[in-house]
Amino acid sequence: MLNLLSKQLFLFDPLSLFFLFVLSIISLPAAIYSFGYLKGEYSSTKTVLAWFLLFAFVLSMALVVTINNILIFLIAWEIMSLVSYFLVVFDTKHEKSIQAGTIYIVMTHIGTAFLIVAFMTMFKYANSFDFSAIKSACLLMPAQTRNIVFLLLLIGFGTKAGIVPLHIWLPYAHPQAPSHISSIMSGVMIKTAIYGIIRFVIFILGVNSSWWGVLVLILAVISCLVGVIYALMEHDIKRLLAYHSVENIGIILLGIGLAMFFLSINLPYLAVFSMIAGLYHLVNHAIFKGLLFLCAGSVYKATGTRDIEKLGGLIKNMPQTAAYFLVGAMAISALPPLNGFVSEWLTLQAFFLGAFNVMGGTKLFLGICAAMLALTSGLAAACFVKVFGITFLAQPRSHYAQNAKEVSLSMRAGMLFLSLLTIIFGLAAVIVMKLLAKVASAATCVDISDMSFALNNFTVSPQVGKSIYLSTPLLTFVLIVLGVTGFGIYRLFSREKVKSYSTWDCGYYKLDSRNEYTATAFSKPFRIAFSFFLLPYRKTQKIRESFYHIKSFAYETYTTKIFKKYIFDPVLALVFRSAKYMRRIQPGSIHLYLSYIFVTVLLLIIFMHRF
Amino acid sequence: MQILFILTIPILLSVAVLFIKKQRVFGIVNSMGYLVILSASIILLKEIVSLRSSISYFGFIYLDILSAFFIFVVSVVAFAASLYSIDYIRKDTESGVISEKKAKIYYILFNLFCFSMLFVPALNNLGMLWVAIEMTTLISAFLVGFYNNKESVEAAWKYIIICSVGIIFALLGTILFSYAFSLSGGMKSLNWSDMVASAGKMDKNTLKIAFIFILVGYGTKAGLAPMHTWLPDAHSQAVAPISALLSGVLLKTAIYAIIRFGIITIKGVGFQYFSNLMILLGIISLAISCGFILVQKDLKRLLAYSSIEHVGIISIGLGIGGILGIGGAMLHVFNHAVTKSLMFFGAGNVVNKYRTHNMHVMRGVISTMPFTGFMLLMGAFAIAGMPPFSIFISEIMIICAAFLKGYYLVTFLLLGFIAIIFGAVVNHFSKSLFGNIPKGMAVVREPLSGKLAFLFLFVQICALGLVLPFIKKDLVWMVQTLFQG
Amino acid sequence: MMVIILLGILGSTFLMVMAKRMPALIRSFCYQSFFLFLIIFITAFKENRLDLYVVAGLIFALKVLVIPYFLSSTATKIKVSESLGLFINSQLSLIIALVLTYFSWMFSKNLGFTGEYFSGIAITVAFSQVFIGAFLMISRMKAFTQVIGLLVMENGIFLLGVSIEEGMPFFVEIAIFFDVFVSVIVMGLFVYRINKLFTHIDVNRLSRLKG
Amino acid sequence: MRIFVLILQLVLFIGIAPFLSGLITKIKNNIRMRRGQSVFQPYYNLVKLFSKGEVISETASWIFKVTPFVVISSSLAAAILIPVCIFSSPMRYMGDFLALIFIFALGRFFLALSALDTGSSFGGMGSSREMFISSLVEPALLLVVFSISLQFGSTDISAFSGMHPVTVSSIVAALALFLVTIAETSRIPVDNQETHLELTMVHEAMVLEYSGRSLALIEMASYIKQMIMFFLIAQIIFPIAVPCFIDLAQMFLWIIWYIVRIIVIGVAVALVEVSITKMRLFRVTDYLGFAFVLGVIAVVCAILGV
Repeated sequence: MLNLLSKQLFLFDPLSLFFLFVLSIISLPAAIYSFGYLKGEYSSTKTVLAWFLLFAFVLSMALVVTINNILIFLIAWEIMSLVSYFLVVFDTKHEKSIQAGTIYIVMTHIGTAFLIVAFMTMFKYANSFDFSAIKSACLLMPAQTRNIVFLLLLIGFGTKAGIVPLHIWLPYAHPQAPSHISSIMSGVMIKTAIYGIIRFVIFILGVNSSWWGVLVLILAVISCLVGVIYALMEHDIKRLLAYHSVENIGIILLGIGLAMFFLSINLPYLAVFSMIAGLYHLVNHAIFKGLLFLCAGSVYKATGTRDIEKLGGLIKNMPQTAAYFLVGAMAISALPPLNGFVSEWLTLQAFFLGAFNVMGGTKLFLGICAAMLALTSGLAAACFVKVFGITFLAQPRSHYAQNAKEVSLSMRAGMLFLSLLTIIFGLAAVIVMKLLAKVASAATCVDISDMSFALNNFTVSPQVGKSIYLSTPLLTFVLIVLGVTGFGIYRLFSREKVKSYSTWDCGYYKLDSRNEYTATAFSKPFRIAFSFFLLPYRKTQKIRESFYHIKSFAYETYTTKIFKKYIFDPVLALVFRSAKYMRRIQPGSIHLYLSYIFVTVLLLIIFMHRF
Repeated sequence: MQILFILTIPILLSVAVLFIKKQRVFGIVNSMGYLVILSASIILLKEIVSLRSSISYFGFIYLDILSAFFIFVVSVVAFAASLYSIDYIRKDTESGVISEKKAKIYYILFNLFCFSMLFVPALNNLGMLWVAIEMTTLISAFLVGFYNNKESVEAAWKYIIICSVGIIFALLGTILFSYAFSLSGGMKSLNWSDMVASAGKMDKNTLKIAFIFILVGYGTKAGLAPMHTWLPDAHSQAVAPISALLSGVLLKTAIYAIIRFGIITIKGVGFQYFSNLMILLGIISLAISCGFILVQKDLKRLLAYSSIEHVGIISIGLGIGGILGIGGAMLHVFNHAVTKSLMFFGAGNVVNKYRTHNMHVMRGVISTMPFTGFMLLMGAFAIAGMPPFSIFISEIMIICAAFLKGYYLVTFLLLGFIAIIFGAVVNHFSKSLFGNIPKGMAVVREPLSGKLAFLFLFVQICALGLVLPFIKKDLVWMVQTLFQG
Repeated sequence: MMVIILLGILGSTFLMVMAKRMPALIRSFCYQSFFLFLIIFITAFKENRLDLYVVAGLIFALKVLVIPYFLSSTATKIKVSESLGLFINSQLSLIIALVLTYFSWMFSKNLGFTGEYFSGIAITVAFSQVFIGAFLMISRMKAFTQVIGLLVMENGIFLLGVSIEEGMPFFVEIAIFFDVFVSVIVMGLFVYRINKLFTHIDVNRLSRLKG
Repeated sequence: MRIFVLILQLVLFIGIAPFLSGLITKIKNNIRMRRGQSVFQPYYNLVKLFSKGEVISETASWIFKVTPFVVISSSLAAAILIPVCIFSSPMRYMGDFLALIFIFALGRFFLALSALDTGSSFGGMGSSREMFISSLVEPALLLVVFSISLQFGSTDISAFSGMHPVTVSSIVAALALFLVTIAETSRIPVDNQETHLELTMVHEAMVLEYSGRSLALIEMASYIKQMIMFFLIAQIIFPIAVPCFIDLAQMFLWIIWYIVRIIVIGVAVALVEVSITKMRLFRVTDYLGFAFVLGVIAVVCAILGV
């Protein structure tokens, strides 16, 4: 325990370097962005504080992914949580921020408690804090213990990652932080938990039972669906994005879980491939979610509200932000040829390839998982149609949106950088995959020298001999050529002028923003289709001028957060109720207090021989 | 020789109060005195560590590493409290809460209180140890009831009665120990050093019973549940610097006594007995404090219950044993003393500013008093066991010890309770530290000496986590010399 | 002879349990302290030890004379009603006291004091005093009873100290005496303050601080 | 040469797709005892639309203007991807069957956005419903792909080159795909192309604001998409091998066969359309749930090897 300083304190293997890379590409634009974002938002001391916390945050995450010692890992992990807590409560004036921060730090601390137990078990066998020592010691661990350690690690890291049902902190905490921090939190911080799972479960502990992978897959599927369904119901733009983080963590874990599954049934090639898919989605999610949070921050900065029901028409006032948001939205909806498409395709492909190589019912399981992933991406697309359409298109729905102005240069620069990355990571899929293959082989300890995932520099080919290909550059080329051809034909026939006129109003003469479709209305079909899970309810209120004339009509709809209502709230209530009962033992009577002492003495003496 | 400085300076200071007229001057002189004591105690600690043996004067004063360590802890907190007192008391006199004369009485009592606490670890004679601990109770009772209002007098009464009853059981235990000792060797002595030497020959049954009385007796003073009931009352009503002393070190002197007797018991009866009792009481303390912290509204009571929690952790650490367990407990003694003092100072400032103990009314502390607010925020995380602060290190040592020794249930309970308490503490403090400032609150500048006290403690909170590798060897040695053989 | 004195101590303790009013309680305490003094005095006489004589003298001076006087004078000064305020009525209290005595007898047997006949009884009486003192503190409402209960417990411990190992080292004994004395004074002061602030000394009603 | 074949493929799609739509309308009308419009009516419509002027809403942004090109390009890209005229087209490097699904999603995404762009509530309604239906379609469609690729051992698009035997699994899969196709091509019972009643519109509501050439492009895109879907069903249930080499006679024969088969599918669709009524929107979940179950059965059959 006391041998704190091992010889090698830091670890720079491909896995760590990969996460450092992800960290740097997200925090750089976020930092640039924050120049503009912080200006005018906070007092000068707070701005300095924000910078300091940003650096501390980035530094702590860098520590987490490079440290080679579980005790210091734990400390760095907690410092990361602490710093991010301060960032969540940065807007100290809001009661909401404080509550969000508390939920966040408490959840993550409970997660850490599980990690502590897992690490102690590892330490017990290894008698060292060093990763390599623990790795070799884990081979000697009995199967039962390994299972327990795995579960502990899964809960511990799962809390940070936001796996359902441990995700409840995420939609509270992420939106409350300043936007550039939200982007780092969602882009990188929750990924450190994925790092933890890869590092500790796959790399150090070693996967030896197939149910580990299956469990992770099931949790991942649930996370995907729950995340995206809640996101559909959400109209706070940042919280919506936070729910999408839950979803995307699920997709990442699909890749990771598959890798675990394949490792345990000894299919190393597929394990590496699935790991690549997972890691690819990880970096992609970091990029596009970072981008989307920055855009959401710009919208907030320009309009002062995060409620998309009050926005609209921003594409005219903030064309650049809108364009960046569109890129991000397309990427997260897995539309070709952007990066989200590539990684989701790879993940699906991992399922398919896996299904070709396993027997019996497992095929069906993998197929259904893949189908759920497809459902998720369909719902995500619907959700982003909603967000983009309601926020940026049509007419402004309130004065917030009417007076919006394009944000400052540094903010745009940050968003531009990430948008370019989104496109690059889509087009340069092969190069990225080749690099990721090294990372994946380091993480899974599988030799990849005789494997190849790419045909040449433009086409991805998951498995030789299956003739499955994907070439995003070619796809882009074809799409552009065909689109331009379409445009050419369009121009060719342009004899008549294009007229601009108001939207068709069915003869109603006052068509304005109040007639627009709202986000609530947009998501209504989903609310009804998933009502068994969302348990929606509504409140209506008629404000009457007289009996015959209703002046206005208020309609609010809510969904029940079942994990919060049926799992966390009862547990909390139980804890508080028992604490309240406990208070009764101290009613202020000195006689009672004295009798406690007396009774303690008597009891201890009577049961003396038991001790 | 350092011990002479350590013990005479408080007495001299308490006499000097009568001669120095200006309160402010005396405050500064006072803290200079405690600075001397602090340096003397550091020198003493270093000397004993480097000598690797104990020092004894006339068989009356016996200083081994344990005593030196506790003297060090006491002097650290006492120095901080003396620094903090300067402005705290001045503010109280200026606002007319207490008179000039009462301020003098405060300083006299303060010095006597510190003297008695510094005296406790230096004593070899277990009877005198008892007397010294009872003295601490009697002196601090006045400091608890210092403001002389209904709450504080009630608290003082409960404090004095419950602690006296407890301590009488301790006296009973002491007599039984000496009886066991006299049976074994025929020598008539109450000296700890003599007793330890022939602990193996003592009657096991008598030792067992005696230790129960000691545990309940000094446990009352240490705040182990279910004998803790005086503690939240006294701590919440005492003058803020005294709350810090009470929570930071008074409890620790009682723990010191338990350790002294515990060593004899371990050598006579075996470790298992000691261990079971300590773990049992520790877990009960944790459980009870956990419940009370969750639903607490009063800031200072919250901190008091947190002290009970930490005493519970220390007790568990001692009970688990081994270098990790006991070493962790020792570190925890220091860490908790420092951190909790910081918290009580902060609470004192906040209570002075908001004129209430109710946390539901305090809002936006970090905006009204940025420095105190910041310190409280850090302190709250430190006290809840968040790295990089030092309490995390000692807690993790104790948890690790429990786990490695195979006390899985204890580990589970420890982790669970600590996590719940963490949640509760963060919840309470984040609500009152952040948020909107109540109407009519102005931003204030905090006085320098108060800030110095905070910084002095804060540096130690942060630093100890890093120093650990360097003191590791000494810590191991300390535990080995105390508990082996 | 010694046994009779011991029984006297026990008897006076029972009297305290049954007492309903303040003067009766203080008087019984006087008797008890006096019997204690006798025991120590006789032991000193038997063994011819100077320090025990001094201890005996101190007991007589403090516990038989000064403390009871101090308590009763404070009681009359603050003019509160003389009743003790029983949680448990005197008959039931007596039964509990008997049970506690029996318990301490079992306990002393268990402790292995099989040696002398005298010390066996002495230890029983000592423990029963400790327990009954604690019981008094728990079951009586007034602040004074708590002080007296504490003193009873202390007496028990003295008896124990004397009977099992012929007293503690001299200076320790003196220090303990001093301590006891100071604590009684301090408690008296607080009783005075309580009376002034609350206009009663019914400690059961001191329950502003809870939870 | 291969480029020529690709262009041929595109021309084939562009040329035949409107006819298919017209044919279905004609059959429907005939079954309903009406004479109905000409089979070539869609061509007339397209020509007319191309020659007409265009009105764009004042509130619309560039999204609205760019959407027709994105939609047509995604449909054509899909058309170019699948092997119709020749087995190993150079475009197979572009992607596989899974990519096809995503390419369709691209067009749909923009169409839904453009519907919201004008600020009319019809557009929003259509957009919302379209995304709702299409997202529920995805899992069923994926299972179809899954069951077929399980038989073929690859998700390569050449699974649809018609070189594998018809099994129980592929019949069930084709059935599921048929249900999906009905939903995707906005036909009864999921949607109704013929109505302009606000409450029932889905696809039509989305394109309500389009006029002139833009509308023509969008209509064309949806014809092509429909034909691709029909082709896929045809290749699953009546597999006939795609020519491996460029041989004009063989290709001609194959194209004849191709047209015959998709007409058969078209007739089936028309029969379904006239024989049942449109469902309420929220019953669509049940409908697509049934498609999903069929997909699962197809996968199970594929696993069992039947």
